[in-house]
Amino acid sequence: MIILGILVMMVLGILLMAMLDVLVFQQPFFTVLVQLLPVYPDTSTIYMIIGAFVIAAWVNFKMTDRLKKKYGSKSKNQGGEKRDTKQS
Amino acid sequence: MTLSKVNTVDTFTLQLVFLLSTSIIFGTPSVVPDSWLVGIVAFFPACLLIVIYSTMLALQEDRGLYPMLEKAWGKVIGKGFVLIYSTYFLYIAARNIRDMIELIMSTLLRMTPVPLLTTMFVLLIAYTVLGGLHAIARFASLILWLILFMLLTLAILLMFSSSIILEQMLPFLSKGMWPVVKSAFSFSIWFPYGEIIVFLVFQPQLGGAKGFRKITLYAFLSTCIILSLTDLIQIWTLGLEDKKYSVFALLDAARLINIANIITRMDAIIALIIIFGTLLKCTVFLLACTEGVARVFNREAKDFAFPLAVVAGAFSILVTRNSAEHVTEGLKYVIYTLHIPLQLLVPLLTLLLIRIRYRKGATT
Amino acid sequence: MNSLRSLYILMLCLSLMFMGTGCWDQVELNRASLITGMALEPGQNMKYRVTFETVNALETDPNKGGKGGTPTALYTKEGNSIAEATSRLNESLERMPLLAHIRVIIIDEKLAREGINQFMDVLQRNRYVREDVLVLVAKGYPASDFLKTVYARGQYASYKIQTQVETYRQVFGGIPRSHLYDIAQALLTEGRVLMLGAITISGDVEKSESLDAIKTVYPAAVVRTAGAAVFRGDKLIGYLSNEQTRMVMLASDYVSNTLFSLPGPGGKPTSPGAIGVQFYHMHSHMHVSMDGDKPIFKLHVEGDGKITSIDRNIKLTKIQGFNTVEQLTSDYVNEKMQETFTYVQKEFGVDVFGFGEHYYRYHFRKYKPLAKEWNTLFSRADLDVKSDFTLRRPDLKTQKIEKEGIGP
Amino acid sequence: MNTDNLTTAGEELSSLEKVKQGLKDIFGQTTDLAVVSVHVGQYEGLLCYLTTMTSTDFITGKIVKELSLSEDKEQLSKEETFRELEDCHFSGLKHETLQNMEDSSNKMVLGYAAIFVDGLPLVLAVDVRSLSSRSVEEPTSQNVVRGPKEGFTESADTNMSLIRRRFNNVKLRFEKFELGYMTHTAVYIAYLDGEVEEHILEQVRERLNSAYIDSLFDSGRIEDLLHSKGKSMQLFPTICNSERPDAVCSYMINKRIAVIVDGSPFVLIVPSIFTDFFKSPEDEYQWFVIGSFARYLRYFAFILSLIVPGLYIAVTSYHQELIPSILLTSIAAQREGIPFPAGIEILLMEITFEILREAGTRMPRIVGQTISIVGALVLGEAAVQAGIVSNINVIVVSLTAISGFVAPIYTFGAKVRFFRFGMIILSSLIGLYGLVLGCCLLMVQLTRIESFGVPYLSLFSKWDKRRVT
Repeated sequence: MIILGILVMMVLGILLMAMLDVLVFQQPFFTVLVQLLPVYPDTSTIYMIIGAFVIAAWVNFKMTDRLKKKYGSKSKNQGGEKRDTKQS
Repeated sequence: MTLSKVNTVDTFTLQLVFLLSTSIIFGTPSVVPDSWLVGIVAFFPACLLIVIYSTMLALQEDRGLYPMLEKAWGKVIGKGFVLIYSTYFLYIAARNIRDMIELIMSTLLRMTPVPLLTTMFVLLIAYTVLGGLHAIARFASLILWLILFMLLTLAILLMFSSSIILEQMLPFLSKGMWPVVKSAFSFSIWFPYGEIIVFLVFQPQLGGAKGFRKITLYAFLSTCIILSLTDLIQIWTLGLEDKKYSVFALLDAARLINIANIITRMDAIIALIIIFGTLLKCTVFLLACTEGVARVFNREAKDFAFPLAVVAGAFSILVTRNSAEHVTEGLKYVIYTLHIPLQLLVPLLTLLLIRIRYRKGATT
Repeated sequence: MNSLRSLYILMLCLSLMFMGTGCWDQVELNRASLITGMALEPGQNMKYRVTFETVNALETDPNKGGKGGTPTALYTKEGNSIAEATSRLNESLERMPLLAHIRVIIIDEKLAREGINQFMDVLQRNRYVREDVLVLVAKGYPASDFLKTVYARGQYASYKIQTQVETYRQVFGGIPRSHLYDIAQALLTEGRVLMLGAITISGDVEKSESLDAIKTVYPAAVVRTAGAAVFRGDKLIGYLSNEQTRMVMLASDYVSNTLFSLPGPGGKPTSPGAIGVQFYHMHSHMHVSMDGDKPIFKLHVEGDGKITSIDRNIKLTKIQGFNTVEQLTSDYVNEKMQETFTYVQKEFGVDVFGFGEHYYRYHFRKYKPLAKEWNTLFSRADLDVKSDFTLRRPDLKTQKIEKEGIGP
Repeated sequence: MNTDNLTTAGEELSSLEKVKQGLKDIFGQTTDLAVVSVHVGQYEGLLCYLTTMTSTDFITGKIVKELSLSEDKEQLSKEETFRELEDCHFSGLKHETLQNMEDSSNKMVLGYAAIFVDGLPLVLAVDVRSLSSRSVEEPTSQNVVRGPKEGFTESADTNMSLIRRRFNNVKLRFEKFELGYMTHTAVYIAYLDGEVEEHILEQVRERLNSAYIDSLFDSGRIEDLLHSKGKSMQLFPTICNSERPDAVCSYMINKRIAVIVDGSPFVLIVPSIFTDFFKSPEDEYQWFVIGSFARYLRYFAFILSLIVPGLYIAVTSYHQELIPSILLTSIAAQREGIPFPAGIEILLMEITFEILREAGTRMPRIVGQTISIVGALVLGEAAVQAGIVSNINVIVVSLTAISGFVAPIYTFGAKVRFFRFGMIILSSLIGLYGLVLGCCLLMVQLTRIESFGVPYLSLFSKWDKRRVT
């Protein structure tokens, strides 16, 4: 759901900016939209947007918890008698 | 985490720093010679905004802006409006980041790639957003001391380096009162004061309608005083005519400080203080945006913090190609297409709708 | 978790490596050289010829004790704009130029006559050039010669010129405020005329290029302040001497302490029995009014000072003594002010005193219609100077030490 | 006989042989286990205790004398002698009656002497614990010029007596907890009833009870346990520790709880906010103006030690236009022959300083002086002469190093030094902008942390009752 949220916000944001650019530059909607998309000189924005989606996916699928389970470190205060291993 | 009230003094500082931070960089747009009057004149229509917002709150037992939209416009349109408001907040946050980056690139750094600066700043904002409103309010009180201290030292040092000449403000109202009032109504009411609508989103935590009215009034009053004082300092040092030509007026005023060639070159410190201010302002906007998106996609607001912040960073690079477009867009078009409808018309309509819809039935 | 921890350590090392190279904006001090002075002249085959004074840091530090070389090195570049000349500097300079510490910009007379506003923009727009950089006009000598003068104790030329101008303005007030910021201010405000400080050289420049010039008691070439350069719009039209500049500065209230030496009773300035009066706090107020189409300027000068020297015997123990000296000073100042006023009216016909600016600020509506032909109005106006000075104390001696009669 | 003995060791303790055998099984061959046969009334009995937990004259003086007294009483049954022994003879000491062997051995480990009577299933455990501990000396890490010279010692009892002596007040409460299932160390919390916020007390009790660690030798270990759960990496310490009883008492007066761990002279103060780390008790004993001046000096030193190296790098290699010209020319003159960029140079000096400091603390006291001489003279001067490092760099590094030590609480100082490296790296990457981002991060972190619901750094907001973190 988070990825969907981010996608919707992305599209809405770009639409808003395109609308404003139409007003400012008085050009038709499509030429403005093409200039607005992260083409040169703002190519770096593509990486940022991809980064945003990666983080969104990371949070969406709770990767950190999965990673913790996979290589969860043997925390020092385990061990000893077989008490109920309630993690503090 | 129980939703407890942020105490009143913290809310006041939060709103004050929120209003002050970006408007300090540019000051009121110097379309009119006596720009310091514009700030004062803009105060009175701004109170009208407070009245609208507080009546909206009073009607709905202090629930936030988003539930009110849904209640007034029904489920689907309400959600649409929530999304529109979230994009509006995201857009303004992107513009603020762009302002700050422009300032940094023209005072501190030169060749460093802008995306790197924006990403670092944006990650910091996301980290602050995770902290929740209480932490941001306390952070605001910390920054308020910094900003006030900076303004005070600026004024005193300018006086000592004898570059404050009171005569320079003098052809007072040379073009008469009307341009001042017109510019107050067309620019200043929306730019610093209108953005207070963001605080409607966190109302349950910020002390309901009565609290909102009282605190925001004090915040508006002190912002108006501080802003007009800063404008006055700029006019006294740079002169009425010269102020039009400087992109960052406060910065140029700070460059004139020169006491015996030792205490000089203070302009970089002004730039640093403005980073703190912008950080806070963008955090509040992003908090409101994450709240809205979380409400629509019913997920935890905290999950949206980092992705949305990076999206805001990407937008801040895309939003304008050069500073001329940035300024014209900001002054003319954004006000008619975004500020006026979303800060005035939509709240008014929601108010009317709630009053009609719930006049007959019991106020649910 | 420990895999994550090793990730953190890896990232830390990465950033450390990054740090080593230093990133985009990093300019190491030993790979950069400070530019402390600029001299602008009309170029032979290009529009401008710019001479840069770069500092060799080791030499300027007296206790560091450099190898005795000259503290500065001059590089001359030609370009169709100042910005182009600056960027071409690296054709001969091996280090990165740092413009942030420029102290003095000297403009050649010929360039000043053509108008300075065409090339000033890069200096006002560039964030490195501070607003309080001195802009001076070179009188009588090409601008680059001023940077060739050499001084003892590792002082470089522009540092010396800046301190000299600052102290001269504080002590005598004979040079106007001529910072970069004042140029923008003067060109924009109504009724104000641009006046820049003028400097000239006494002595022979060729001999003073090497360090041995400072081995002699009398330095080969010394930069001297030469009053003010008056501009109409942004074009140079003439010069004012030091005394005249002082009077103009006094009228526009920029002078706070100065010294007047009143000539003796013989009437001629060289007649014996002169009186020296030192002022510490001087203020002047203007009042401009229009009588028909002829402006009337009222100038009220006040001063608070002390008597430094009397070459003829006036009894300063009596009140009468002080009154006569005060009366003498105010007559002298009124007369000098009137003299300078008529000289400026005749010679330049341009409102150098700032009456126009005063009228613009305080009576904008009345000033607006006259704005265009203010200068012609100025040259027809007449000035009424009133000055009252209070002299407090005669320093250590009551009167001139002369033998009055026989015995104590 | 041995086998069933093992199984029934817990319940029936009639014959002394079985008891001896049982003890042998539990304690093995530890040399400090003393099993003495003794006369209880007219009956045979066994006195068992751990010699290391008590002093011999305590045993001979108290226990043996009492037992010999009970011998010349007239003929009584086993139970009466046992009751009489318990009521009148050992009434002065803390004692308990136990049934089985396991409890008694647990008690013996805690410093009790167990008295078995032949044929009687009851065991009398008497508290004979008296450990020799360090006498009360002057605190080493937090010393003041004007103020009491007493410092806490390792044994929790003396620490508690130091606190009780200062609080002749009925409201002072001590609560005992046991932590660490291997070491069973005693942890006491001390607070003034009525003064302390109830919800903070609840949190502390809940945290201590649910603490799950195997061993506890110093109060530092439980500091991160007492932190609020689930908070990500906390950059700033939220629990203050102190070695001075007067400091702890002044904290306890304004609504704090002291946590005393047996075996560590550092008492923890919970909850503590940012300003506590800059309070040294000396401030109250002097004229308040001097006291507050010293405190503001510490704040300034804290900021100085964080910002100055980063600022030096940013100003000399990124924004030369920020410092006056004369200063810049003199710095440029000194840095003329230096091979490294400013960032690496500062880092180099910082690391050498850290090595020196570490060597200074680890080095035995007598050799310690040589470290400072070697450090300052040889490394500093030689490096400058050799032209590896510039003079102003040595000044900057030593200034920040010294101002790093001004914080009265050592652990706080250690963390600040950690942030300084972060600032150096940030400012050598992107100049002043990086430095400001670093400061923003620290300020955000400062305002975010809440120790036990108390906002860590707040200029206006009071303690928030309802927040639970």
